[in-house]
Amino acid sequence: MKDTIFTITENKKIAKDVYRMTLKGDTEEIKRPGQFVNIKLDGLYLRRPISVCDCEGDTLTLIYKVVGKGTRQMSLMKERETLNILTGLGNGYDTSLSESTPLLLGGGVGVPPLYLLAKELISQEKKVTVVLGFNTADEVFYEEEFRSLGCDVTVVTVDGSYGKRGFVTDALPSLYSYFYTCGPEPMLKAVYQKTDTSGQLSFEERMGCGFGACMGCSCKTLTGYKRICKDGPVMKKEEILWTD
Amino acid sequence: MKDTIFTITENKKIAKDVYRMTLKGDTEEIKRPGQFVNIKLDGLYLRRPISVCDCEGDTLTLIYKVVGKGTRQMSLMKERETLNILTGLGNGYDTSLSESTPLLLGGGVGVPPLYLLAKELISQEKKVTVVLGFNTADEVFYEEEFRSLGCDVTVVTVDGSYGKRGFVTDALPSLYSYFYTCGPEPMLKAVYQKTDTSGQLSFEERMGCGFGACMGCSCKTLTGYKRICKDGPVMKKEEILWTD
Amino acid sequence: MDRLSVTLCGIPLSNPVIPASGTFGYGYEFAELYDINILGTFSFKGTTKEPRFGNPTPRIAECTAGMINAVGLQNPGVEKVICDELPKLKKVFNKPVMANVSGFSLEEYAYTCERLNSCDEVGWIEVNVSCPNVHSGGMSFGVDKSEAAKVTRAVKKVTTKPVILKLSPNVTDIVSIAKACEEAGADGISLINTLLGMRIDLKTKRPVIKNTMGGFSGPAVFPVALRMVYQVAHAVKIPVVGMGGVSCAEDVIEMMLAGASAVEVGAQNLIDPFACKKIIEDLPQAMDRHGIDRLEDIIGKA
Amino acid sequence: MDRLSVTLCGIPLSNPVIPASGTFGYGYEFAELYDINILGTFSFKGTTKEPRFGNPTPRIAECTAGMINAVGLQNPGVEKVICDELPKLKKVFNKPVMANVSGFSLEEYAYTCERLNSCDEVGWIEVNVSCPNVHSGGMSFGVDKSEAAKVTRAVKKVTTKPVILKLSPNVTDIVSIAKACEEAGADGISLINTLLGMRIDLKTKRPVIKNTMGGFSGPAVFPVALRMVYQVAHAVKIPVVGMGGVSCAEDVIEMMLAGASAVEVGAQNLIDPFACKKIIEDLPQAMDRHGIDRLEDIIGKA
Ligand SMILES: Cc1cc2nc3c(=O)[nH]c(=O)nc-3n(C[C@H](O)[C@H](O)[C@H](O)COP(=O)(O)OP(=O)(O)OC[C@H]3O[C@@H](n4cnc5c(N)ncnc54)[C@H](O)[C@@H]3O)c2cc1C
Ligand SMILES: Cc1cc2nc3c(=O)[nH]c(=O)nc-3n(C[C@H](O)[C@H](O)[C@H](O)COP(=O)(O)OP(=O)(O)OC[C@H]3O[C@@H](n4cnc5c(N)ncnc54)[C@H](O)[C@@H]3O)c2cc1C
Ligand SMILES: Cc1cc2nc3c(=O)[nH]c(=O)nc-3n(C[C@H](O)[C@H](O)[C@H](O)COP(=O)(O)O)c2cc1C
Ligand SMILES: Cc1cc2nc3c(=O)[nH]c(=O)nc-3n(C[C@H](O)[C@H](O)[C@H](O)COP(=O)(O)O)c2cc1C
Ligand code: FES
Ligand code: FES
Repeated sequence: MKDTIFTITENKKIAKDVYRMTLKGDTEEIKRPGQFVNIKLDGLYLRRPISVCDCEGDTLTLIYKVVGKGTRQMSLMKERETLNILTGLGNGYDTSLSESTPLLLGGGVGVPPLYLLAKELISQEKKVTVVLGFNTADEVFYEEEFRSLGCDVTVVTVDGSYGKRGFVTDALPSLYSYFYTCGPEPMLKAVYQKTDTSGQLSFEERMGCGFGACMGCSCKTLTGYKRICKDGPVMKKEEILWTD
Repeated sequence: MKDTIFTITENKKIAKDVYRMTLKGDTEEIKRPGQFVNIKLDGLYLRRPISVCDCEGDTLTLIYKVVGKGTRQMSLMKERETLNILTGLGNGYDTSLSESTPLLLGGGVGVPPLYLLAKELISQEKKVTVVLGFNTADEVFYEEEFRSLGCDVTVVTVDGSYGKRGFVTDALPSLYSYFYTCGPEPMLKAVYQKTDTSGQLSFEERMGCGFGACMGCSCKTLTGYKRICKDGPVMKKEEILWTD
Repeated sequence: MDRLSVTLCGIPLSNPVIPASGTFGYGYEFAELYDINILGTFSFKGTTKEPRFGNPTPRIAECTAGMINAVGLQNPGVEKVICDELPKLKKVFNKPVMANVSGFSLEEYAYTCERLNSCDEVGWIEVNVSCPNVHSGGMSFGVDKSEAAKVTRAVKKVTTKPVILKLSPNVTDIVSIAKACEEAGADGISLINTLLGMRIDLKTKRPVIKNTMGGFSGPAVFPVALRMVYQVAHAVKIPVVGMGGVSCAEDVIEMMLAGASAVEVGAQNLIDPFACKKIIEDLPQAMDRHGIDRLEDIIGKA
Repeated sequence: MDRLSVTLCGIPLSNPVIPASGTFGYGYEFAELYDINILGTFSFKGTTKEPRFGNPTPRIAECTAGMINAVGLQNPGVEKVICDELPKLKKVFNKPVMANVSGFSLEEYAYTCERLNSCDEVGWIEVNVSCPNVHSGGMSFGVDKSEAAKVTRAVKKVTTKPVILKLSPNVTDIVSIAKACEEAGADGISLINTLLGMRIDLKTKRPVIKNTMGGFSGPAVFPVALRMVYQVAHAVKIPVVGMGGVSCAEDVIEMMLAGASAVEVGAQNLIDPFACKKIIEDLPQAMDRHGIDRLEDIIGKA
């Protein structure tokens, strides 16, 4: 974990209510795909957790959806403004556990962390299949970016306005060795139920600290109580205990 | 009263801890010397009252001393930044009551409102004498500015490091027809006691609203209860009731 | 406008936004700025039997996201209010107004309420029970359920207009006090008054407020206020007026979801004299954003 | 360093800054970031007899200048704390630590305190009486002076270390509760715990916190905390540990002027993991600015 000042280099709308922000700063503590950062915003008390979408050298890329005060405020920020960010939070995805043909399943703003994950899996010479799910055509983003990495990409939308109609679990490929997923909880549950391999799922929870101090984000797992911010956000399929 | 956005055109240190800020905006409601404005600052709840030092066309000049969070924050602001300001607050000095040779007595950051007052009195072709009191030489400001208006200016410092040694009341001229004063309360009291003409005194009080709604700034006078923000800050010598 | 209308103790309000007592004077300062007839109503400055200067100054202290006031119920006394203030108000406000009443004994409460009950301009009487009871050691009427009930009964006996008891939040069990008032005949409950707070000036090393402590309000108190509104609204059948830290249209909606039939706005009027106007204007858009058709439908729906 | 040193119940502290229970875990997350031996001490996560998962999530809600938590005393239980946590802590912290204890019955309080009393690492026992009393209808021990006194006596009977009673601010009369604890033998008082608060999510129109309400803390509560510290410090002879919304060196000074012998920092650790380090480093300059030579001299001087 590191407490750093980042400078915005770009902040651009890339889909309905969805923005991509690139920043420059000390990224040393960002070590794995699936980790997140926690952003301090003027006038708001709690930091806002956002997944690392990409990280190369001193450049950090975040993709966020405007859903409330904090993300709205972020969307209004301009180049050269600075943000205080805690970096290197969470365990991240373990890429060593997937064999040759991993499957990545992303829903909405669960898609961003899969980008750095795909990059890393491809650098390990794995054949990566990606299924991205959105509500409607105007929410779709990053299809081309995943394709450029060399992934096999399928896009689905709930209303069928773009790509196939349905949920990501309606577009599971017939063959995959392992899965990685991130998205809203109902999607994670469906993925858990409909996949027949092992895999890793990334969860969200309202957070006090984001670094393991407050027990605000606890969940029960088959291997004991876990803090989503520190022991997660990524959980292995085998340890998950659905409570409601 | 008007709720306006002003843009800073200059913000410059002019003495120890004392800054002059010039701003552009709608000054229509500023009608008399001795009125004040109330400034909203990011992250602070109450507005900060500051006297109008000068007002010409759409240009407003404020002089403020850094004494706490709010004024420190103001001192860090830069050209082109904007401030939300309520203008045209308070009654201001009544220039019609002074005859030909008014005396202006200012102490510390009580000096600023006397500047616009002097300007107005001089435009009425009165012969203006000004006594400015400060603690030490490095706190002195606006001596030259008053002189340029055509005032007869005396500066006193408590430690004698500049001008005469002493308080403003140690430098009262032998002849004056009326007085106007602004400064810390002990000075106002001394002026009240040591002057032998009629005059007007400008008071300070911690304010909730600054426009007469909350009764936060009340004081007792010989003519009833008054709100310093709305019925003041300027009081006539005849109505003052010292309570402690 | 119908999307915003609500009813408070049988009297219709075009919208639920009500400037809170002590932050809106008797209305004229604001009437100079905008047409105050756009308000649901407003609660005028706490009025007592006798004129009062209130507390010594400083009476105001700044806090993070709020302020402390120790005005001490400065007001011209009920006779002057009836003879001078209400006739002046009538010229700029044509809706029933909420009369906020304070007292230091049951007799004072009853006297002042009885006098105001005869005024046509007054729609509701809001009885502030946060004042110290001079007859029983200075503890506030509002911190003891039997004292609060006594005030309610004394006032109800002499009034025909709806009586709203305004409760102090500085208590262990707000629900029992609200219920005692309801049982004693209150027509509504409003809350919260200010939290008892304090600041010390590091320059002088003395309390900022001359009287040491004062009433803390503003956005900082919103979560406490919302909690109490929720608790009380779920425990009584009479309408609840919610307040404490409301500063935008979203806060009004949140208060109503918690159970408020109408919402008062206090300190924010001091910081932004146009606060209530802005809130009323922003409400329809905020409702659209959150899929709310009529405000009346969401009262207590959380 | 001597400018900052204070004494708490006879044990010297190199400075008055103490991370508050529940916001500093058992210290390691922070020990990875800085040498936590710079702290006066710290109060570890509220510990109960049995292990607890605590409340369902969401447990956290954002507020203006603060937050609500409803963690619900998640902790591994006193045996695990003694066997696993304290030995681990010993490697990174060489000062006496403050053991924060919770319970749902007098027996539980006594049991847990007795067990922790035997640990050399423990300097003080801080007894949190904000928990509901399962044996008498779920009202918190801390809202009733005789219940609070009973907890104090039960704990004092089984301990030799200084016992600090940590009070809930959700009461009408904090002074009477503090005095009851003092009379029952408490060696110190710490306050405030969290204010009961609530938020509603406008998107779902449901309370943000799964358990509806939770504990509100952060800079927003500072004026209420300061007032209670002032009231209690002026009413008892035992030392008072002040907390509630402290986020900078100036706040520490203000709390001490109000009467605090030491100051705990809670929510701010979550927002800024280096908060306590910064406060300790900033204290000397803040003291210079306000003409303070030694912190110990200003306790209760307002
Ligand atoms: C580990 C993690 C990674 C995330 N990564 C991304 C991402 O890459 N892109 C993205 O768009 N969003 C992401 N989110 C969700 C993002 O944190 C929320 O959308 C954001 O905090 C909302 O803030 P707000 O002020 O706009 O909303 P508000 O509703 O005003 O926020 C109020 C409070 O609730 C919290 N909150 C609201 N929604 C969520 C949520 N879904 N999860 C956790 N806390 C929430 C906020 O942090 C804040 O404390 C992630 C969440 C977590 C926990
Ligand atoms: C009518 C009027 C005109 C003024 N004109 C000037 C001026 O021209 N130049 C100037 O330098 N100062 C002036 N002051 C004083 C100025 O308002 C304070 O210095 C300023 O508010 C301090 O704010 P702060 O945040 O820096 O200090 P803090 O001490 O952090 O402020 C805390 C709170 O106390 C209030 N406060 C602190 N000191 C004073 C004070 N002396 N008077 C009233 N409220 C105070 C603040 O407004 C704020 O609400 C005037 C005050 C009044 C009432
Ligand atoms: C300056 C000031 C004066 C007040 N005077 C009164 C009063 O006379 N009678 C009363 O019932 N409440 C009074 N209050 C309390 C408010 O009406 C309101 O209950 C409280 O401030 C909480 O709302 P807020 O957080 O929106 O300010 C006063 C509040 C302030 C800030
Ligand atoms: C996430 C969180 C967990 C807490 N857990 C405990 C606890 O276990 N025991 C306790 O006595 N107080 C607990 N508290 C209360 C704090 O110790 C402190 O009394 C309160 O938060 C006020 O201080 P603050 O405003 O600095 O946060 C907790 C507070 C927070 C924010
Ligand atoms: S958010 Fe604090 S422990 Fe996870
Ligand atoms: S400051 Fe509100 S009436 Fe003067």
